[in-house]
Amino acid sequence: MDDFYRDFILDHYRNPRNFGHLDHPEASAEDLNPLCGDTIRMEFEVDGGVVRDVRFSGKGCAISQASASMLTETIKGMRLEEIAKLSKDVVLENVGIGISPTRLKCATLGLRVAKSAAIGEIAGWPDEE
Amino acid sequence: MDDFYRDFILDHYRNPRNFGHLDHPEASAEDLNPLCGDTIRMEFEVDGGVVRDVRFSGKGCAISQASASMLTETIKGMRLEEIAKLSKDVVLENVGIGISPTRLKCATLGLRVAKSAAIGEIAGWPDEE
Amino acid sequence: MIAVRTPEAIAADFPILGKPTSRGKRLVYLDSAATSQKPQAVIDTLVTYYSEYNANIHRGVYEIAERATETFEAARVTLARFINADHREVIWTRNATEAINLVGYSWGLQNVKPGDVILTSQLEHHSNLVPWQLLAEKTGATLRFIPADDRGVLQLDQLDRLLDGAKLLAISHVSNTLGTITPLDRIVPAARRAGATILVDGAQGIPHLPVDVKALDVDFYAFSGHKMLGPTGIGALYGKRALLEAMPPFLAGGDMIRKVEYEHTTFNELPWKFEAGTSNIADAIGLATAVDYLTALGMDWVRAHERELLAYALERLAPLESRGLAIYGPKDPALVSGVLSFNFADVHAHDLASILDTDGICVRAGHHCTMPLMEKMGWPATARASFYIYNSKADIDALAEGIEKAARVFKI
Amino acid sequence: MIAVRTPEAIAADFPILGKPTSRGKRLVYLDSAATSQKPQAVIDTLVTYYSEYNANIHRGVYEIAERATETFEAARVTLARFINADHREVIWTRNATEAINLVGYSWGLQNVKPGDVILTSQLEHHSNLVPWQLLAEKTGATLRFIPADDRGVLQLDQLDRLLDGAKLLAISHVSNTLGTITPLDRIVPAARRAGATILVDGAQGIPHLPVDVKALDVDFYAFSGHKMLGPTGIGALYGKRALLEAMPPFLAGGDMIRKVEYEHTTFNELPWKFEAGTSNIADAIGLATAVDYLTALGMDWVRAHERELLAYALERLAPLESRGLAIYGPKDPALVSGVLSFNFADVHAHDLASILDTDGICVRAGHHCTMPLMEKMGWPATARASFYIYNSKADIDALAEGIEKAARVFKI
Ligand SMILES: Cc1ncc(COP(=O)(O)O)c(C=O)c1O
Ligand SMILES: Cc1ncc(COP(=O)(O)O)c(C=O)c1O
Repeated sequence: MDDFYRDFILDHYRNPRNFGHLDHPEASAEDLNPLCGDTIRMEFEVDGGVVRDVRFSGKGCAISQASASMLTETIKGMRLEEIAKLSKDVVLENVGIGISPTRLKCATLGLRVAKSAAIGEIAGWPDEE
Repeated sequence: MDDFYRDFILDHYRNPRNFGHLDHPEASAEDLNPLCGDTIRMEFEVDGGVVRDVRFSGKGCAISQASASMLTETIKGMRLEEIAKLSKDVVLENVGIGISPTRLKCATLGLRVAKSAAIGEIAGWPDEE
Repeated sequence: MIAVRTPEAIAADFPILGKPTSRGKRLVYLDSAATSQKPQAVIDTLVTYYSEYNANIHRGVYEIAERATETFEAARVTLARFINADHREVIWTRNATEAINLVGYSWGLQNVKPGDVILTSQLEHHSNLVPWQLLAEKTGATLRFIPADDRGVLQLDQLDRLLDGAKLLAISHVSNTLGTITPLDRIVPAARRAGATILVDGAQGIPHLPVDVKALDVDFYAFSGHKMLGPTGIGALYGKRALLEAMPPFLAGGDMIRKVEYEHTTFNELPWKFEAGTSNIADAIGLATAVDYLTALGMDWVRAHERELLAYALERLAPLESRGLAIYGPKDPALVSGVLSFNFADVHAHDLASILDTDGICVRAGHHCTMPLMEKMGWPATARASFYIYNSKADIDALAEGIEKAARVFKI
Repeated sequence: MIAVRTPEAIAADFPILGKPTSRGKRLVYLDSAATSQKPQAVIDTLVTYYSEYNANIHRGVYEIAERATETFEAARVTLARFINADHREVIWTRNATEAINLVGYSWGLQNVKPGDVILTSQLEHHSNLVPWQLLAEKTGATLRFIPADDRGVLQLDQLDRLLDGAKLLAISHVSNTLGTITPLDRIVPAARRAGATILVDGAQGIPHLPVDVKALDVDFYAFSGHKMLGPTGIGALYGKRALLEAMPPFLAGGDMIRKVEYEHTTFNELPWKFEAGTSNIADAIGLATAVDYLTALGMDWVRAHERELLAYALERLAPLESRGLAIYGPKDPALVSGVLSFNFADVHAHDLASILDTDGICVRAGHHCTMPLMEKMGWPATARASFYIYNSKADIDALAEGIEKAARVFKI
């Protein structure tokens, strides 16, 4: 795992992209990894079914935070339906290296949250559980 | 254990001595072996602190019934205090052979009941729990 | 599946069966309904766990902790597949008893109301009776019993009436005292129609019969690992997902939580919501090895083998009936799993068991944790021989000879 | 007693410690607070049980059943002696969590009334917090907390006020997150004066400190075997006899009964009244072997050894503090058992643990099942190294080097 922490991962960890909050998010979701307590929140500005802007917030390890940060870049401009269908491959491609099963839960936390924000918005659910 | 079942044991099992009930027992007690469900009841006719007559009843294996039957012969004429102090050696002497730990519980059931009848009478407890 | 193995070859997988008794006798183990023996593969699984990857699960990020977590959760999947359930529907418990109590405390206290009926049967093991007595006492519900006839066959003619008002049907899959197989195919649909929740005590079912919880259409199925080749200390509760989701937690503590604050806690998702504290990791993994062993044999083969043994036993022991052997139960191998309950003349079951023991033959004697049934039947105790995959006709021959010996000892 | 053994010699008794990781590294196991490793003697005990005398206990009259019963009950006596209790006061459970829940359900529901106070502390493991939240909810009682200061030291100046109206004091012997040893000698007498019943969560106590339940003067002491060299799936509750006698049963089923009728049951005597269903026979016997192992070392030696290791660790890691290492807890080996909780610069505990793992070093990272404490302290997570009898100074050197490596990886 020590080879996981390459420069671009540490950069995303220390300088997360799209970090913070939107003033009036159309969609949002939040979740925690009960095994470690890491949390991530995602907020979307949606227009015509397309995510125009995105912010994430939360706390956790370099894997969860860097993965979430990279994910925000991936999904900006995507349609909600596309986001809802993303598989964990998108995370693995972003981090570019194999991860052990426990840490995979960290890496995919942001994805899980983004997907539930997208699905929630599609289904017209209230944007918070 | 097959050498346990000698003639006199089978005789006590099939023809238990002092089996039945007394009309007006001064002391009595009853117990069950929760591991197998065997039960024994002992009734004493007491006069001047001495057990003048005794009856036992119950159901169970040859070991418990024969041991109880032999015990009634041993204790008839004994003082309550003596009975209260009896150790399991009295049973082992009666049956005259070693017994495995589980079956020892069968062999000593009658003794336990006799002792609690004696102790109960000494203490002036109600003769039934 | 590969039902080409002989019981003798299977027995060779069980180290205990190769070890003579202190009197130098071959061990003839006929008490599998109490607990089964364990194949070397199960023992090896425990040794490997403790020697190679023992670690606490779910939260460790280091190598052995990851291996322990994965193997433990894979064991759950193995067990779930074995009964055709989803792995989230399989809760690890210590044994069948704890599984039944879990339902009593969690589902029962939430759902059973004064005046409700809990229907069970006259054949039940204490573990599927006393929890319901306590629940009835706490909730003001009433216990009712499906009656059994003299041979231990459940009488179903009044079933619909008995089910009237029943919130719960709690019944064993197979009676441990008589081996009678409960006709779930008749009882479950009637219970469904009556709107009852259905719990099956599978302690004697899953070791001996193919079990498909979906096909059986039960809500809960409780069982123990130690009776199905697994280690002691591990069992499971199967529960339908929707029911488990709606139930409050039972034991509280580490692992079953999602988020804890000083004043308030939210609980974890299934199945962990019902697993508080450090699980019995090694034994859960060991049980999966036991399931693999049974799967390799095929449960149809297991059932067929026991049926054949029982038929042989009934035939082999028949001549002793004229000398005082009383065999209980329906005496029909189609209705009974590998269990034979009996008494011999005026030899008390304990004495019989002790005499058999001198020749290395292990049978159980007593009330088999079914005191009310014994009382009803008027049996102070019975001797019980129970069969499993490693038993052969030679074991039954040994039993028959042992009874002959008891006749000599008792001069019958 | 024979405190002449070196940790290296002790480590040789633990097969897992001799097995290199997949990367070929020596296993540096620093997670014994989560679960301890097991000596060969404990593993052998399990193998012997399953290979030689596996049988269900208490009711079997045949040879292996007698041996199983005797060995199982002797294990209880061994454990009872280890804590200076009577064997009837030792109830087998799965783990500390179940032991605590047993008290919550049985003693708690009977004794705790609306308005009563349950006093615990801010340091508790979820297993000694969530059961009391649930009990408070069910009974209308109030939970109160003995506060801890920034270093995790309990603040006792308001103790008498906090104890006012307390029906129960439930407190850990040692904090699993910080290793701080609870001053039971101060708290217990105050609780006695206040008339509270006293439960001590000994999950982190008994593995590391001499425990004498009489000298501690506690009513209940709950613990797990797997943290004290024993197998997973076995633990125990010590309870004062008079309290246990007065408590209603918890789980119901086989073995805990005296006489069962269809409508009514009388319960067995102690300790079996609280042990329903087939016990975890093998693992109880295995735990006794673990206790024998600890007894041979001497618990005073164990405590002294851990204290020495902690002192060494604090010294060895001190230079890293200027580079961002934050060590939590009182930093005084006299107040702390073999636990070291820390964070390093901006490296999240999980990342630190993953980097240490590549060198075979096992530490725990996260909330350690003490979420409210983490929240209060403002630590999103900590890394925790915990020591036991097989750890040596070389293991601490490895930890220090591992943290240096993390500094390099994270370019600190
Ligand atoms: C202080 C404390 N209490 C309770 C527990 C729960 O122990 P178990 O998970 O073995 O039930 C633990 C172990 O994690 C602990 O450290
Ligand atoms: C029918 C039945 N139910 C329940 C049980 C209880 O199983 P355990 O003691 O493993 O909990 C048994 C086993 O004795 C049984 O035979």
